Amino acid sequence: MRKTLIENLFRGKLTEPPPPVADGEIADLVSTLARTTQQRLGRSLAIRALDAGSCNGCELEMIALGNAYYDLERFGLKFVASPRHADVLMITGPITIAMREALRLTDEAMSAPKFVIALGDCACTGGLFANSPACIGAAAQVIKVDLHIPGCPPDPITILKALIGFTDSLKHPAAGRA
Amino acid sequence: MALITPLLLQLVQMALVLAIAPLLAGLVRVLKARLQRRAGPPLLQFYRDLAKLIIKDAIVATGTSWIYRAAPYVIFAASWVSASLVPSFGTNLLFSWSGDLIVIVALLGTARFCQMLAALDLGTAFGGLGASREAMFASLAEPAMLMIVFTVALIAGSSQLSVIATFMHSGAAGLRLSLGLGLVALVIVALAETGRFPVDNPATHLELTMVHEAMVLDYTGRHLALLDLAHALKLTLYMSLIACIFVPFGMAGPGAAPASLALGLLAYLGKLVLGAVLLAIFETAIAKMRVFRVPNFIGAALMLGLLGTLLLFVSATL
Amino acid sequence: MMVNSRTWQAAASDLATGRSIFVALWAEAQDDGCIIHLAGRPQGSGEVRLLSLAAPDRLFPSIAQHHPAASLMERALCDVHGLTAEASPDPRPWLDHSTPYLFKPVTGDGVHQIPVGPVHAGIIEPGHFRFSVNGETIIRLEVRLGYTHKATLGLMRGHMIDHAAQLAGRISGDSTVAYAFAFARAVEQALGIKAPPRATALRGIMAELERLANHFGDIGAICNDGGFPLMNVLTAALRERVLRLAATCFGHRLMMDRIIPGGVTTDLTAAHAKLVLTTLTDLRGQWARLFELYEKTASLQDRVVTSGWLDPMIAQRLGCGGYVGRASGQDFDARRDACYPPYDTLAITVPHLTAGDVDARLRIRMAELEQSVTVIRTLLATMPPGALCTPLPDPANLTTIERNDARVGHALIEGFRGDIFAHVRVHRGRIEDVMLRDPSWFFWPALEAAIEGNIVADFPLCNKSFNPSYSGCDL
Amino acid sequence: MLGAGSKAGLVPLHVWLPRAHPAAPSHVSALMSGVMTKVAIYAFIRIVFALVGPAAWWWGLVVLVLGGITAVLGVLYALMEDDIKTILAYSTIENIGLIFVGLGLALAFKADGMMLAAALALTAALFHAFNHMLFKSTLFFGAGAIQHATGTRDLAQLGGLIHRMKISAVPMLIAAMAIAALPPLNGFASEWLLLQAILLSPALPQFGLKLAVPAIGALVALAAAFAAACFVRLFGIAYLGKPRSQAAEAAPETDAASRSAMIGLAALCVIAGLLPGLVIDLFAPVSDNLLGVRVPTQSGLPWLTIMPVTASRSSYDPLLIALFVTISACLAFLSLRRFGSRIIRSTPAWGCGYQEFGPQAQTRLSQYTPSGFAQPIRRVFAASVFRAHDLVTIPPPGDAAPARFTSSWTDPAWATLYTPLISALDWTADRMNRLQFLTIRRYLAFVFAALVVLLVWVALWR
Repeated sequence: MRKTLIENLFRGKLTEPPPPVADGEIADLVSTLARTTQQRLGRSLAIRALDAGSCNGCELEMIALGNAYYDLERFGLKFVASPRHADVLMITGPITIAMREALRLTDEAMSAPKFVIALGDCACTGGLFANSPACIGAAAQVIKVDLHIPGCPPDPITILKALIGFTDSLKHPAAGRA
Repeated sequence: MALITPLLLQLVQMALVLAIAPLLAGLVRVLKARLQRRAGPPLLQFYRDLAKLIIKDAIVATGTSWIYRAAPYVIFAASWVSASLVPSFGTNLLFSWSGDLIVIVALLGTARFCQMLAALDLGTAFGGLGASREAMFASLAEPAMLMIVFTVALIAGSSQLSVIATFMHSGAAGLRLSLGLGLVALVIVALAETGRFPVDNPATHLELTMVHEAMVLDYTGRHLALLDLAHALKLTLYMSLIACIFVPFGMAGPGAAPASLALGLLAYLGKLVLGAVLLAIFETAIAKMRVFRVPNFIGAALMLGLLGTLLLFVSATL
Repeated sequence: MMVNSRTWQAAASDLATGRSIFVALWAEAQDDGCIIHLAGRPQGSGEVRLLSLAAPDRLFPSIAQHHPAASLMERALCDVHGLTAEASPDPRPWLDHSTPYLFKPVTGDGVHQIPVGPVHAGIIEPGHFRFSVNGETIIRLEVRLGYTHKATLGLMRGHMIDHAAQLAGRISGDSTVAYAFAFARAVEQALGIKAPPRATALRGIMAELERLANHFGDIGAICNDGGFPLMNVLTAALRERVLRLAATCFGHRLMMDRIIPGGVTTDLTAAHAKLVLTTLTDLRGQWARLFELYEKTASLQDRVVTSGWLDPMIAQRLGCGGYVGRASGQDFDARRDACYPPYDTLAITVPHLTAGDVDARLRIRMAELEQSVTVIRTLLATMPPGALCTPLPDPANLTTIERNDARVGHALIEGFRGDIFAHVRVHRGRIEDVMLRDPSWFFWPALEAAIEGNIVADFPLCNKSFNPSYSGCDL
Repeated sequence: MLGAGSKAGLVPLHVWLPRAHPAAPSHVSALMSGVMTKVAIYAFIRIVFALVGPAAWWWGLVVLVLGGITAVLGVLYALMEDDIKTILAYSTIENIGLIFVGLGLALAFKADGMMLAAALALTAALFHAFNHMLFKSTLFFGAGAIQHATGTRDLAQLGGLIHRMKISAVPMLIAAMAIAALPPLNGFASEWLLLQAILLSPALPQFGLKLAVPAIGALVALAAAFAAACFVRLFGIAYLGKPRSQAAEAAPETDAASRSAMIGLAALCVIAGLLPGLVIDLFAPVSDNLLGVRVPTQSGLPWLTIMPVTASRSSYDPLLIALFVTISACLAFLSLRRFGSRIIRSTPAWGCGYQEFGPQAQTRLSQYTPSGFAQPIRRVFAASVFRAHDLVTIPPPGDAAPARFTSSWTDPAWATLYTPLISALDWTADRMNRLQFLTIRRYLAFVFAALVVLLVWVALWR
């Protein structure tokens, strides 16, 4: 134990430098911005993950965001337990019929200003399940989505880039809209 | 005229604890991240989060009463006032006599009472879960804390914190067995009361293991900001308390010059940083306890406190 | 084999006595009613046998009345196909969420409920847990799933094999390699082809890398739920290294769509093979230290030892495989007992314990990590050269007889959770019938039983040590 | 002592009280709890302090120990009961215990000639008796109002009454906070005085007392903490949350007369809490009369603070503390109004996204029951004292039978009074058995006991 702790202190961080986000790189992913005039949310976003029927792949990569290599926390972003504490609803999966009401309830439980992110191909377009009789498909069909992050599943660097670009665009709305 | 400086100092004390509480909580988070080989959140993240929460809309659950809405304010105010009553950079501030250590403990009890009522007001399983666990922990932590108060008060001949700090600083206390027991007990109580490891996990994402978080699960926006701040204030309070009783070095006395006040402030900040480092290491190195082990843990504090008091009843020099 | 109702009942009582182990139950819609399939295997063997029963009036004798392990699957297939299981002990709907749901009864004074989910506090799949409790004492736990029901099997039916293979890889994202593997083997058996030796070796490497990554994730997550985040942080870093290795060598972090019927899509270069070896050696050194940390942290040991005890009797009765079964005395591993390539040439030892607690399930995973490394090393050392894929027969070139002959195949593959069963019927290059069964089907009822004697606050720890898949069951 | 003790409800002579008090109509119970028990205390004071003459120090010890045990057991009983009036009756037992602790201390101090300390302890006891009369009467009135409005006293049938009994909930809340000894209310003021008296007791010469008083202090603290849990439970479950029965859903507000009685009593609680100096001075003649000494006059002190001995020892200014808290809360409120969002929205409490409908869609099922709320405390504390235990039967997979839960506990006083021998045997066997599975707490207790024995031996040998 002692050895591990001392080593952890002196072996330095595993965290890698943040991925560079070029201007306007994520602009085409961001569909709406600035629902309100309040722009101070910037680098303090609490995220509520909502699995609306994914295969668990996107969840695995979302969890990976918290590991020492990516360390989501350093950007002022964190996953929270209660939608009441959250600013961002991050949806994965092709919105199964059974999760539709849960999605509505979760959205209702969040306080404004709030944003919605669709993570992964299923939530963005319905993916392979777009034609399923048990699924609705893209998240945008049931809720207004502010940011799409495609991929099956998107790897953590892609997610991180999109999130950084998104939070920065909240600080400088013009750059994001470009 | 003579009242203005003391009044000013008293106000500085109040502002200081309020300003420093989020920083301290943030520092512990950063240190813990570093021990996990992560970068961790920015040091000032807690302030950013508060600023964000304030501008968010508040949501209250349907079916709750005025108690639910009033509770955050009462909890925050009681925590703030009790944190301000603990001497930080200097002793004998203007209103230091308005409550002794027993009053500080009891005032935190008032805050907890309101917190539990607010949780029950929700009428959800999680509210009840948090409140009933908190009630169990508190029913041991409060008596343990009182035993610590007894120990310290018997040594210093007073339950006033300013007098205690002055006495401890004078070196008259010396090295005592009872004081050592009191310190261990106080650390245990502080961990339990501030919802840290191994009693509660401040960063947990599991509804069923939560204690404090379960009670604030439904608060949003400004209400949540107040509760988070109150929680951070409580951490500052207990760290200041340990510093003030057990390492009162550098504290400015009554009517001190500005230089010694500045020194007192520096010493105080130094003690908090040290406290944060120790807390971070401890929290990283230990696993959270099973819920029904916690009473044994806090019960140990009660026994240690009682033993300390008993030693002093038997002999004033132990 | 088509059977009559009497043989069907006899098979069910065979399951009840434990002579054979229940594998899967599914239905296939026909023009006139349904055909119900029951898969089972003899105790201690990996050889799956099939029974089929015609249900022209959408009625069939319940298996669950004899054998509780079949209950959830029976309810699910009734929901999907509109069937009725006669004399079923539990006729409540499972996937159908449109009607009110009655939870199982609880009696006693002062009992109340804690409803949790489908939206959990952490980043977890959706499912509903209903605890009947008195304070911290759990009186009953009932799991309600179906939230990730995407009708995946239905989507596969009638589609081309390659499309269905993609879907098979998304039954459960954490076991994507294992599902693709199982599906591919079932299809290959149905079509009567064999994957080239190099492809099977690569499949083995991918499957073991997947096992490594998931076990690292699980070990960390269990410790995290036990209130020891340090362990999670350290194992998460190891998991990340495995995923990065997979991305470098196979082009996808989770290795999705790398295994296809007939073979694999990506080759492993010599340089990458070397990278695998060096990475594994490095990881192995690190995790040895981590396990020491696990064993020497008394506060953590206090949480995991004796928590969430699963009675070996129940594990046997439910047919629990994987780390859950092996931690409760079940000596079964499809890699050894179903003996499929590349494992047929390897000597697989199956670690098993009888303690049945969270600690035992964690230790099984640790033992399997070691084993996976050995397997990968052996496979790399004996990697045969050759093609990556055997082409599937083109339906256009088949003889008329072959074209009209639908052929079936099935496979039992050891995923990281346990044995995954795959069954397909292929006709003219299309999937006519398919069943993919996750080991989690039996973990859920086992979890409900293992919670006895635990308190509410210890549930996340118990649950994580089972780590059942939600998506894998909500087919 | 025996007579007064049984009248007041000292353990183990308490068994009649929780049965008798709730049986009476509420205003009578209020009178019984508030006044009748005090008559016993009055008689006790009269006899012991005035009539009998100089008391031996061990009288104090006996009274102290009985008082301490009574306080803790009383409130533990209260935590396990579901009937509001029974809870209140058991809580009366607790408070009588606290008062007797004060009286015991006073006796001990008096026997050793420490008259000022004796006066402080006596004042604390009297002050607490006075406070108890105020808040317990309020609580009994409230209980009566609930019974009248809903037809039940069972906590498990109540809930959400604050929405329908809007006015009477306020004095009830004040009384609950007062009896839980929370500042700045009166219950805390008298308990604070009691603790100050305990802090003076190391000066007592007798070894027996030296050893007993800290332990009694711990018992007092334990009782206070349990009382807080007990009244969070009582108020939180009866008045807050959602109704647990039809009757609670339709409860009307109580009549104006009992409302005003409750408000008046609660106001007195607040006043006595904010200005404890006035009340202390009120009792000064009593100690003057009985002991020939009085605590320093409080009402003349600056800022209306109270200082039982000297300023450097301790002081408490409830008025100022209350003012500070109020100002801080207002400050927070105003600055949030100025800088923050003012919007407040109402949506159902977060239920993890589960959509419940149909016959089981009774959200009240997911609310904590009173017995569920107390379960952790029951398991930790009552398991050894009251032999409380829970029994759970879960049918195996595939069995449709209901899961069963039963919980039981026994009153050790009944058991020890009626079956002392069996009890003793059982206890010994239990202890012997448990020696193998000791927890940290138990080990510490043993170390502690060993130390006590050692110290006693050293003292005697000297």
